[in-house]
Amino acid sequence: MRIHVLVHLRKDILDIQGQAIQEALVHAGHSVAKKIRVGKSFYLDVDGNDVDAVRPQVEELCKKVLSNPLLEDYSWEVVPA
Amino acid sequence: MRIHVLVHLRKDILDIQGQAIQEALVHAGHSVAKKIRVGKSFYLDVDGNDVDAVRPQVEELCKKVLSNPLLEDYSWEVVPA
Amino acid sequence: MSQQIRAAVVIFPGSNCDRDMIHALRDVMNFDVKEVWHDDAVPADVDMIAIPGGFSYGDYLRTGVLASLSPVMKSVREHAEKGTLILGVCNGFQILLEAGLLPGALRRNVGMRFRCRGWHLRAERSDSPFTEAAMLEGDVIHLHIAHGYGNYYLPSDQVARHRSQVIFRYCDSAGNVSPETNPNGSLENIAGISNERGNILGMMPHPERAVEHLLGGADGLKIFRAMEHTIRQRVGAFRS
Amino acid sequence: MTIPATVEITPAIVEAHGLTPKEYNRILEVLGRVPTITELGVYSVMWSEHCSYKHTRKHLATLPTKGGCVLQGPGENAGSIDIGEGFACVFKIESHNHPSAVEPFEGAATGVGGILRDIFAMGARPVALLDSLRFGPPSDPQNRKLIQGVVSGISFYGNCVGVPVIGGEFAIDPCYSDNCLVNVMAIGIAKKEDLMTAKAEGAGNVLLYYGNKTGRDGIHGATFASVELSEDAEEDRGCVQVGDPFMEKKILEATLELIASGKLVALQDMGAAGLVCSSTEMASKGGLGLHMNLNSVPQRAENLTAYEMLLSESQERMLCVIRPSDYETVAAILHRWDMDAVIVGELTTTGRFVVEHKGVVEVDVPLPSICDEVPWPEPVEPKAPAKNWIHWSEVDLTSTQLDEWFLKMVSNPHYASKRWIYEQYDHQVQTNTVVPPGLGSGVIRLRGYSGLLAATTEGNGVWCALDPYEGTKCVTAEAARNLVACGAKPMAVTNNLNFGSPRKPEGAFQLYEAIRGLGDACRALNTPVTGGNVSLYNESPRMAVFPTPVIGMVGVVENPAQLTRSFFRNPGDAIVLIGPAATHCGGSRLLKERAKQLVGPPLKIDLEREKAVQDFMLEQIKAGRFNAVTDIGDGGLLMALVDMALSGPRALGCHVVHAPDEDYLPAFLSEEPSRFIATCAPAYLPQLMDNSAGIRVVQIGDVKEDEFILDEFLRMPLSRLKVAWENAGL
Ligand SMILES: Nc1ncnc2c1ncn2[C@@H]1O[C@H](COP(=O)(O)OP(=O)(O)O)[C@@H](O)[C@H]1O
Ligand SMILES: [Mg+2]
Repeated sequence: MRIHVLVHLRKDILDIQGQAIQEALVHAGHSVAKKIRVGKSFYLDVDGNDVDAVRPQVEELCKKVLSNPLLEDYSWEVVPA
Repeated sequence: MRIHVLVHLRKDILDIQGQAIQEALVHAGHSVAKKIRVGKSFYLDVDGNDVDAVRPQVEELCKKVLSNPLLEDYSWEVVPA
Repeated sequence: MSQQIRAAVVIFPGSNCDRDMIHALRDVMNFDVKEVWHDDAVPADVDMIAIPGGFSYGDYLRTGVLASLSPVMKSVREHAEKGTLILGVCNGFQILLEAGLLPGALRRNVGMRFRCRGWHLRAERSDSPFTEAAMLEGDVIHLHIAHGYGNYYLPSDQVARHRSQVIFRYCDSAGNVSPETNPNGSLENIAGISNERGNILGMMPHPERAVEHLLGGADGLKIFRAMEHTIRQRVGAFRS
Repeated sequence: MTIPATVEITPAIVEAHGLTPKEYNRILEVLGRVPTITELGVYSVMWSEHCSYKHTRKHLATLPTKGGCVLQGPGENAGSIDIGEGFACVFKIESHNHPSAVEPFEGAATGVGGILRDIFAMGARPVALLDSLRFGPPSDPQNRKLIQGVVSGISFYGNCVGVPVIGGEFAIDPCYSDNCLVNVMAIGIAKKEDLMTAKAEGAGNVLLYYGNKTGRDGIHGATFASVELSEDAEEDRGCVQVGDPFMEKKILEATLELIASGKLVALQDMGAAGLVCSSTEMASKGGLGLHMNLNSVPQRAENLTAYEMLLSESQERMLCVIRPSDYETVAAILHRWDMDAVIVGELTTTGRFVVEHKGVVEVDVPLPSICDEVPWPEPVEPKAPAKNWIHWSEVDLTSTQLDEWFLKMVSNPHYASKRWIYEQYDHQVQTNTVVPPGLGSGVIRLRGYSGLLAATTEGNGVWCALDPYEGTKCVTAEAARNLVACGAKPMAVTNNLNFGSPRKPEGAFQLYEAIRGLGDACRALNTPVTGGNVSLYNESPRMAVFPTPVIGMVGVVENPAQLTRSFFRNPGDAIVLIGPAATHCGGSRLLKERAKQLVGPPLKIDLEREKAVQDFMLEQIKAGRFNAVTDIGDGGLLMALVDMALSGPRALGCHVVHAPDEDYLPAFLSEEPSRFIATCAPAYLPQLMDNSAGIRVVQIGDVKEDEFILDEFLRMPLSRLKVAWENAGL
């Protein structure tokens, strides 16, 4: 089973990196994006096909390792392998 | 309109970072993920609602800036704002 | 007295080896150095351009990519076409790759860690503008590396095409190139590579940090001297 | 965490702010009314240990802080000394112990950011960093994680800003398992006339904010830094700040440009307790009042309250005082660096600290009451801890295979090569590094200066746990010996006092005895204290750290030709021991490792003799007598020899016997002070041994090609030793 995790900065926190990228892009003539938010994407390969069985562990992983709850929100879903 | 871009290392390239995270996790007793691939996630806010109108610019942005074609693949889709 | 070599050092927000490069070129090599800000243009009349190391734009997005898009790069490209000598060191190398002026890409070091350490390099060409009259093929020099993203990569189908452009490889003090003498996982121990025409060199090790014996070695001077030699020859060629 | 604008002040809220009933009553007295929540927040951070030094201020006042070279003693962002030829050396050490324990990467990274800002707030360009690190044993995965996180945090931040790490320490002891110590020292160089002050002047002048925007990160960091870590430190993540070294680098360059423009009246970084602390401290130093308006504070999070803006510890922010007429000039420089430049307040003559936000007066209190009038805590009667050691002769070594034990110790990360740490630090950037980390004191050259600058940090919890007074003196002397060993004259001291709770009698004893020892040592060695930092409450319900004062010291090598290296250089050189004969093995960490408890008796130092030995060494080094010098400290002669053998570009062995007037074990293990070991050409031996200063110099062996031989008990190929020493990284 493959799980896709997205980790992004919490909405109320300025995304310094996203902002810097956006400004640099406008400067360079790529003006299509008015705002950019940058985050991380993880694909996890997990044994079995039972989401409920791994849910607690995936939650724990997201909370403790893949994201920093002080700063970031995460979301995950099962995707086709 | 909000566009979500995912950038990941090409399949034939060893994901050093993903591997390192995975090993560290196993070490720390989080054994749920058998394999991890790490990539980047971008949310772009774009004017208007016409995907086809911005497609060329978004493609260009993905190809030239957000990813390095030597190393990475990208994909994008429109998502609810 | 021969004329001073005119050099431009390009500075981005986040560059942090700019002052070192300027020191090496101005105070040690006695070049006439212009500092060029990222939103400016490199003057048309310089003989060489150095793009120093550091963390341009905080290394955001990908190292070197945002700098490669900044306004100054237009003039760098024009110089590249004209044949001006361009040296990119560390982050400067990354910028030149992202700008498409050199082949390949740099990835995170195998081992995932930043490494700062003295390393031996073997010169692979004696006829490059960056080695000529200063190094023979097979000569070993000693410089420092200091990077987290120095793992050089080329897709396998491009390796043969660019192999002759390799200028430096990581090696041991005797010049042996092997996996044991590879500090970061670089393909074929590549530490520095030029473009096809040969007027651009990108390298991870820092020649500007090895210009005084007090600080433990002066092998970096060989590269700057080779550049000076090349430039003076060219000027001579024009005049004659 | 968000703090609403209006909150009813209950005893529970007061307690949550870490204020004692006595302190709260004092607030009621000063104001004549119940404080607003914002005022309560202001008092709580300003009266926290971190900002008010309420448990140490009187004791720190006894330290020698003036003297020959001192330009700026304690009281500014950092101290500074005159090193001649028009240059000032600005330096200070800071701890980020608690934040690093909670979030090692960000905690250590922001620690580097904070101390660098202290340096450039003084008008100096940072030229070097040193990191002094202490952790529990890496055999515990939790400690490993801390160690790796802290090292990569320092690496991330320091490398990006581009300041070389030229030295530091790495020590392991179980007492640091719950409270790691992360102390970072920074050094900057300025032309004397460019030095800045944090003293505000001129009512009507304005406060200008620049750098990063303000968010909710780190609210109450200062209060949080002053309480014992709870069991569930992980839940405290909400207090941790995040660092942006790219912004720091821009602020650094912009600040130096601002200073060069001559438009700054005063300058201060926003560190602990953020905006409130930096603004009121500047006003207080100038004896002025302050009227602030928070409407224009640049925000990175929405709807910040006054409370949050005043207390936020968002990183990479600066505050300066300028004349209103200079605003355009100053803002133009900042805008060129893509930075906000907003006026957030004005200096007044009212003596009050008034804060307005969205038309509401959130704070209106007498300014001196928050800066200087913290009520002194109830005194705690200091009490010496009960004897906590066994005599070294009781440690049983008979059952030990000595060479096995020795190899095990050599590959213990505490003693082994630290290359795996400093290789992650860019120790070369700026192209000034003459002696990189790993070879004794770090040494840099300064362009336009004829000498070299040397720096070191030194701490030893074991010595200080045995006797905080004598231990601190020994540590201070050892720091000076580090400098002398490379040929540098010790000049001045900064210090970081890492202690447990001063509210416990034993804790109070340790703290005050250590400060007394520091003062006595600095007077004797003629190295005044120009500043430092205090980190208390480094304890958990399980344990307290050893009392661990960390000494940062800077010195000058007058002539680069006199720089002396710390590693064996020529086979055939004689190895000499300089200084008094060793008499015991008390304080040995090696024996403690074996006995699993402290080993005494406590070290004692004769400071006059120490100074005499150091002066002798400097003279001999100047005369070019030695090819290599190092001092004997933690690990005794044994580990000093290992370092000398292996740390150089080419490993060399030795054949060493115990000095005839010393017993076998003390000869190799003693950590008694005032001792050096050096190598020289055999021809110099007669002059050295028969010196007029009456210093004991004994030949104990020679440098060999590739064997490591200690008396009867150890003989091994150098390569075996080298493998053990080099491959212990984490
Ligand atoms: N252990 C110490 N010895 C001497 N001076 C100290 C010590 N600890 C702190 N100080 C001095 O007290 C002053 C206040 O320190 P601190 O609050 O840490 O300043 P900052 O907030 O700028 O870091 C500084 O000048 C510092 O040098
Ligand atoms: Mg300060």
